[in-house]
Amino acid sequence: MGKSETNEKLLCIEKIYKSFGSNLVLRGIDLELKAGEVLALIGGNGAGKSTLMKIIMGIYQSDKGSIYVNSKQLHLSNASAALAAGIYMVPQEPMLFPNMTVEENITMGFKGKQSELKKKIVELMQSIGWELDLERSASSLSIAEQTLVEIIRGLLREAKILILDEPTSALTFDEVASFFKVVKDLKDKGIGIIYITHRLSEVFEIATHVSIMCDGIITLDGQVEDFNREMLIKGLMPSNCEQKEKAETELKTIDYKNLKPVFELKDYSGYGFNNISFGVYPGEILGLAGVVGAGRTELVRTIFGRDKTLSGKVLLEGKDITGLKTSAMLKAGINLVPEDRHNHGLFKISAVSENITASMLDRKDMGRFTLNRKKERQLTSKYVEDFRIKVTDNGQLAGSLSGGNQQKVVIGKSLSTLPKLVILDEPTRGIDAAARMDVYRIINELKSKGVAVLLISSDLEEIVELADRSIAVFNGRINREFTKKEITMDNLTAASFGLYKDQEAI
Amino acid sequence: MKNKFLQKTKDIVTKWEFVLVMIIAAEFIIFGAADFEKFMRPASIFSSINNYISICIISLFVTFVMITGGIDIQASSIVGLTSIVIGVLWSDAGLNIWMAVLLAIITAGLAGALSGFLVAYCNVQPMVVTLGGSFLFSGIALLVSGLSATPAYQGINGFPGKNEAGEFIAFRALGKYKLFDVIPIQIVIYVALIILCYWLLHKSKYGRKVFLVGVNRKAAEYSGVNSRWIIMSTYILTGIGAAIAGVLLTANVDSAKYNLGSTFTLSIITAVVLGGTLSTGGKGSIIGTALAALAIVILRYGLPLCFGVSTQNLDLPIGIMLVLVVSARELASNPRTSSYIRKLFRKEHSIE
Amino acid sequence: MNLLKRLSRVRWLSSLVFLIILFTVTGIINPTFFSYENIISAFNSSVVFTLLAAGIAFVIMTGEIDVSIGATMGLSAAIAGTIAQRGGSIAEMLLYAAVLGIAVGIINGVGVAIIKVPSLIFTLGIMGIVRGLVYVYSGGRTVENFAGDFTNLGSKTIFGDITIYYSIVVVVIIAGHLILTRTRSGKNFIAVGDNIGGATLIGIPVVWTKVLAYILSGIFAAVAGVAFASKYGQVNIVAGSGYEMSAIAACVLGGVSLSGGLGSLLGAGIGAVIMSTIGRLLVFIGLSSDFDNTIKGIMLITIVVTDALMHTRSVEKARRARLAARASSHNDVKVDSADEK
Amino acid sequence: SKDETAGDNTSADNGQQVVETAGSIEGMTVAFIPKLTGNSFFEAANDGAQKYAEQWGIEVKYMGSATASVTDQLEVIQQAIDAGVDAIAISSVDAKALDEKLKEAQDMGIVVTTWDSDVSEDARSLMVSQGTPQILGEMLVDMGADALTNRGVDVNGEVQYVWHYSQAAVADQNSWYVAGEAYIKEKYPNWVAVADPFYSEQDSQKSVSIGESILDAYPDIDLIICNDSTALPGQSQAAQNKGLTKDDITITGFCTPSGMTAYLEAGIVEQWGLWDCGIQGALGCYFAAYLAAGNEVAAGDVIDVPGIGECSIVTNDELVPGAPTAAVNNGVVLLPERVVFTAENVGDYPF
Ligand SMILES: Nc1ncnc2c1ncn2[C@@H]1O[C@H](COP(=O)(O)OP(=O)(O)OP(=O)(O)O)[C@@H](O)[C@H]1O
Ligand SMILES: Nc1ncnc2c1ncn2[C@@H]1O[C@H](COP(=O)(O)OP(=O)(O)OP(=O)(O)O)[C@@H](O)[C@H]1O
Ligand SMILES: [Mg+2]
Ligand SMILES: [Mg+2]
Repeated sequence: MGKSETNEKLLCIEKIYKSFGSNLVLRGIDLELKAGEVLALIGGNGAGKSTLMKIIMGIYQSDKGSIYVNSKQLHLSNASAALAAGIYMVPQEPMLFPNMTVEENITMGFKGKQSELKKKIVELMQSIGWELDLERSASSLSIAEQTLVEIIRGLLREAKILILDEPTSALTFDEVASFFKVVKDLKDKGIGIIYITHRLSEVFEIATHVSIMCDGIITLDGQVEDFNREMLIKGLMPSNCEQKEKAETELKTIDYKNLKPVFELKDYSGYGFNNISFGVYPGEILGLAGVVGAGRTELVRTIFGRDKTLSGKVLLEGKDITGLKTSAMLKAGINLVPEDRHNHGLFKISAVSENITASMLDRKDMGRFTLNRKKERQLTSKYVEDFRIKVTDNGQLAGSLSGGNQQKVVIGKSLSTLPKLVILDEPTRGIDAAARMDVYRIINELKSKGVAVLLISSDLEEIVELADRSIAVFNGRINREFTKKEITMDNLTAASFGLYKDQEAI
Repeated sequence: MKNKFLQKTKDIVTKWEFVLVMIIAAEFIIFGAADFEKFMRPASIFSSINNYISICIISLFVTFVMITGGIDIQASSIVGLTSIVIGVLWSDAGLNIWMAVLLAIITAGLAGALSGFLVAYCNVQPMVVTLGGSFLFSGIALLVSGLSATPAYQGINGFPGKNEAGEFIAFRALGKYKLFDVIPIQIVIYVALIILCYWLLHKSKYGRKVFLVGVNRKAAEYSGVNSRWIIMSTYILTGIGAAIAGVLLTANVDSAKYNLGSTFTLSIITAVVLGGTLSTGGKGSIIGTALAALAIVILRYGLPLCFGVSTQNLDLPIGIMLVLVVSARELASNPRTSSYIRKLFRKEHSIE
Repeated sequence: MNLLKRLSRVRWLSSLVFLIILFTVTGIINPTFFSYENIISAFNSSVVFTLLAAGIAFVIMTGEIDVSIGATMGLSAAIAGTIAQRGGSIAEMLLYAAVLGIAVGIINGVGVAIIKVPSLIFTLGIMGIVRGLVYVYSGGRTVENFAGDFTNLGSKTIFGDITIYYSIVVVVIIAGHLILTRTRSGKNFIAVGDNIGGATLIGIPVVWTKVLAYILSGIFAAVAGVAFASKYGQVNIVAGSGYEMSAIAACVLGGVSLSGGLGSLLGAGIGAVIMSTIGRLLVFIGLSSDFDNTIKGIMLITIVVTDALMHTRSVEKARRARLAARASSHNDVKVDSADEK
Repeated sequence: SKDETAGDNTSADNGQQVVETAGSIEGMTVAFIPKLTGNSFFEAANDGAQKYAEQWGIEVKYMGSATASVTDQLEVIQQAIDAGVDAIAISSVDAKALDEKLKEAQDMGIVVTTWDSDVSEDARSLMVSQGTPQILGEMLVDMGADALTNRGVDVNGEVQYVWHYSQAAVADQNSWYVAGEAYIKEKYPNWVAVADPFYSEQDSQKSVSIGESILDAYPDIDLIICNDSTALPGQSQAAQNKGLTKDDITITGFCTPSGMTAYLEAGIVEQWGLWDCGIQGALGCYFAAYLAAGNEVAAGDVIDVPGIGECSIVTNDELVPGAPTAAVNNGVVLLPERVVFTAENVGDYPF
């Protein structure tokens, strides 16, 4: 469909099949990419997008099907063949060399002179407007910074076909904006780009074409002009999805007068944040807005006993719990869904059930010494059902689930301790619309049960949608508090960037 | 119902423990066919297991360490340390033998605790810490033996535990008593330890924590598991396991010697990895280790007996077994080869 | 400042400093040690370890391990020994060593990189096999009584008092070091160990790099075997057993990280000198050799623990400094004072 | 023991059969167990044992582990028992730790003799000894003194020396050291030991590196006595690596001729000694088979060993003062002679 452009196909994929064991992930994928096109590839978690891209890169091998670049069939057995054919992929999870510097990371695998490369990198960064110390070791980079490095690496490659697998999921607004400029530049230069994302607004902003992938097949594709937002959402939604839930919970407003906060921070300081004070009330969702790097993760990590408190107090139901160990925090009634699912949240080669009960092993009802398996089974079934976690059975390894389902397992693990305060750090990062709806539903259920929720999100829409009250964090300190009424995208954005102008602002 | 049964059988057959059982069965068949009468003497089999009991016992505990992602190559030097500490405390300090045993076990536990502490709390590579530990503890054992009034070359012996009738009681019974006059006490103790370790690793909350720490240490910490303590405790356990082996060995040979067990290290590691424990942590089983140790013991017992292979040449067949078995396992679990194999089968079917 | 920062990142420098401290302490206790000959001979006598450590360093950098090197060295030494018995030339021995090293290396490489058996297990098995071959090859007997001046070669020196062996080793190490740090394919070893997924993604031939690492490790071990035979004058059937552990320790002492992706050949070489010197130093210090293992153990542990603590601390400090800087970019100095507490 | 009914027709070890086979040792199977295999001393002993075994019509099974360790020897003894041998002739790595296992073997009717290195007197029948500690300790010192004199050092003046052997825990070597030290005190009071003995644990690599360190740390040393067949070649190799010869330093000790000829030819050593370990091994096997065949011996007996000659059995206290001797089948056989090897005679000893 659509008017075909004059230039020839850069990339043509025909009937790609791929299965992992008995799990059929790709079921006959056809895809075309021409020069100067930006093809947005969207689809639910586990639809197989990343898998398809890895096949194009030669990291995985397809079971069946063929790939043509410039009408020449490619036999991709490893990445170097793909690279030689002018394909480059910025992966979904940054894959840097932690022990190398930023510069080494970018130049690794390049031919040509080091000094010239360095000049190019500096120029490129200047033109985009990103700042990164080239001498820093990659292990000290935050996820956002790692993504930047990955993108710079991809741009420097001057590939003819550039694959971007959720590149913006960890970036700030500024960074995203400048990044889009670069993408447009590349498009104008005639480079073909495959762009994977879960953010539909991005699709309309930069894509020329869009393909929707569902359960390993392309269900819908065409030029962006032919679609609108609702059509895409409809295309993405599994048939049995309810979107109404939100409406009813939204109406409940909290009467703060009769409430005492369950959880309070008083002049709390630690590494990366300073003099933070706020309270969270039972049944309230407190949104912690801010840009990546604002120090929110450090704040909650420190509360949770993963880092040293420098000064201030943490109170739970009036009791001073400052500086307790993580296990004591759990016991006291606080739990955290960490931001970094893979490194801090999930036990990949353990069963789903083992994941779910991991936080509550110290509790008596899991047995004194011997583990209470029956209880474990019950709990697992409960959370698998409640959260609609897609598993073959409760013994399935957590690492073999798709991203969204992994996140649900991690949330389940945190809720299993029945905490009084749940801290959710970027709970929906990199998960698809359907899974996101499920997570929202879970959060709202918690709220209705009277649990206090501290929600950290860099996706401000999310805070607007969920939070009863919001606090914006900028450079490690509280910038502004907003009541439910005041929570708007504009306010939050301004406060997150430290720009909120108001007599109350610091 | 039937499907469930099939699934269960399939689960069992694809389990690594099953493969190990098959290997042991194959060994019995081959050796039995070669020289049935010699091979099948229970007394001989038992006493050969008895010879390797230290390796069998220690490997059970090293399994814990390896599941947390560590490795322990110092356990074998702790065997000697235990032995000499018992000897010196008993013969020179004049302690009651059981007191000496208790103190020796505590010493071994402390030795494990030291290495465990360095691994868990100082983030030092376990292989290097325990390599250092193997030097250190064998060195200390030698120094302790120097403390004794008995010259090193004489060796401390004559431990108590033989009554007038010449029967072994008390301490010596640990090395010599035979259940029903055939089954050496060491084997009984070993079986008890297997059960204990099985419960500890696979059934207890502690064991679950060991696994979680091995799978993802950071995530375990976020889940409130005190990963440092868990890691350290596995080294303490191994120290105690080595001490048990040391006690049994000392009671068996009736001699306290500072370098008993010094040659065990590689056999221990071999047993654990052959048992299916992942050297990167997070996976492993007590039954697997026990079966693997048994497979090795029977190989070491049968080859010299039935095929006249000399002891010094035993490394070769054990190496071959390890390489073949583990390569086969890896190949079979590799999706590419397994789908290839499936294709082969399918072809055969279609020809039919 | 920048230079200092850069230097602090060069991990082998701290190993060198430690070596110097070690020498100084020994020299203070026993001034005899402070002679030119003794210092030189500390280096000269580390030839075998240096080769082994340098070889295994390649493998360790890629994030794997090779415990078969001791056995490979033993077999190569036995072969070199039988060649020496009939008066064969060094060239012949090196040829056999190269063939053996490559063969073992390829087998290890295939097992680990292609069949994907965990390297500790696979090389453990290969170690058993190769060790078995030593017994078979030598008929269970010590290979000794070498003809000609083969055993004398160890004492031949050039460049002042540096033995030919050690000078060759130094050249090889420096060359290897430069290749590893300066060339593209050299950097691949580190890259593969650092992040194998990332390496795959940017087209580094991961499998080949690992196989190559094993081949190099095999060759280095086999060549060490020739040096071994010449230096020790006899090759018993357990020659080299346990050397793999010492070589690994040497690497770690030299700043090669066992989790891969970090380290240098120079470091491995320095670590090897430390490892093989400890025993010597004790003789100079005059402690009974009963203390050998104890002190070796204490030293090894002290070194690695110090290094690990320093490393963790510097990483942590850098992280905290970064976070504090971010939080205090608001012209507030409170964080700094809190930091100092 | 309950195993005699297991249908093992190669063994002839139970009471009733003893009478029938008494006297003739033909057809006996002896497990010949060294401390460790591969070492030239033990290989030479095995060669000797095998040679005579053929002559006597007995089967000698050489069984051993490549490392000298108690647990390995225990394993080997068990293998011997399982294999159904009639007798065991062993050189023990430990003075006491094998006792229990060997007694177990004895209980099963297997005769145990020791050679080279002994166990407790009640854990074996006979011990074929290379000599008393006095004889061997003095021999070591005498060889050193002789070689020193030959290179022009005044043995009555101050001579710096040190011992280098395998391990204090090795009973025989240690006893020679003790006896040798006593002898030096008495005969050469001016000699100075520069350090306690150095141990290289029967590890040939370690013996070289320790050897080199000794030479570096004590550059003025005159004499190194290596009463261990691994330490001696190792120390000699160390001297060679350092470019030293017999004119710079005197190295002597015990080793087989074959292990040392290279260093003799290279001019590193002048003389060293040993006993005929081939004969020793053979005698160990002979007496093992002899007793297994039902013969009885007692201290004071003189046995004529075919092909070797007359050997007298003496009491255990000849070796270890105060050690008791059982009435029958217990005692020590002392090897009649020990040899000092030099360039002149070494060709006569092909082992
Ligand atoms: N290496 C692997 N082994 C087994 N299964 C895998 C592997 N990689 C992916 N899968 C499975 O393949 C399916 C598709 O995964 P893929 O990563 O391609 O999804 P995706 O569309 O990129 O999802 P997301 O939006 O969450 O990134 C999932 O069910 C996943 O569990
Ligand atoms: N030493 C560390 N150990 C574990 N995780 C760390 C460490 N240092 C940083 N992190 C994690 O890296 C991630 C990114 O941190 P970054 O500094 O970019 O953002 P942040 O301070 O969490 O900002 P925000 O959460 O407000 O967006 C966080 O999850 C943080 O917890
Ligand atoms: Mg994906
Ligand atoms: Mg964050």
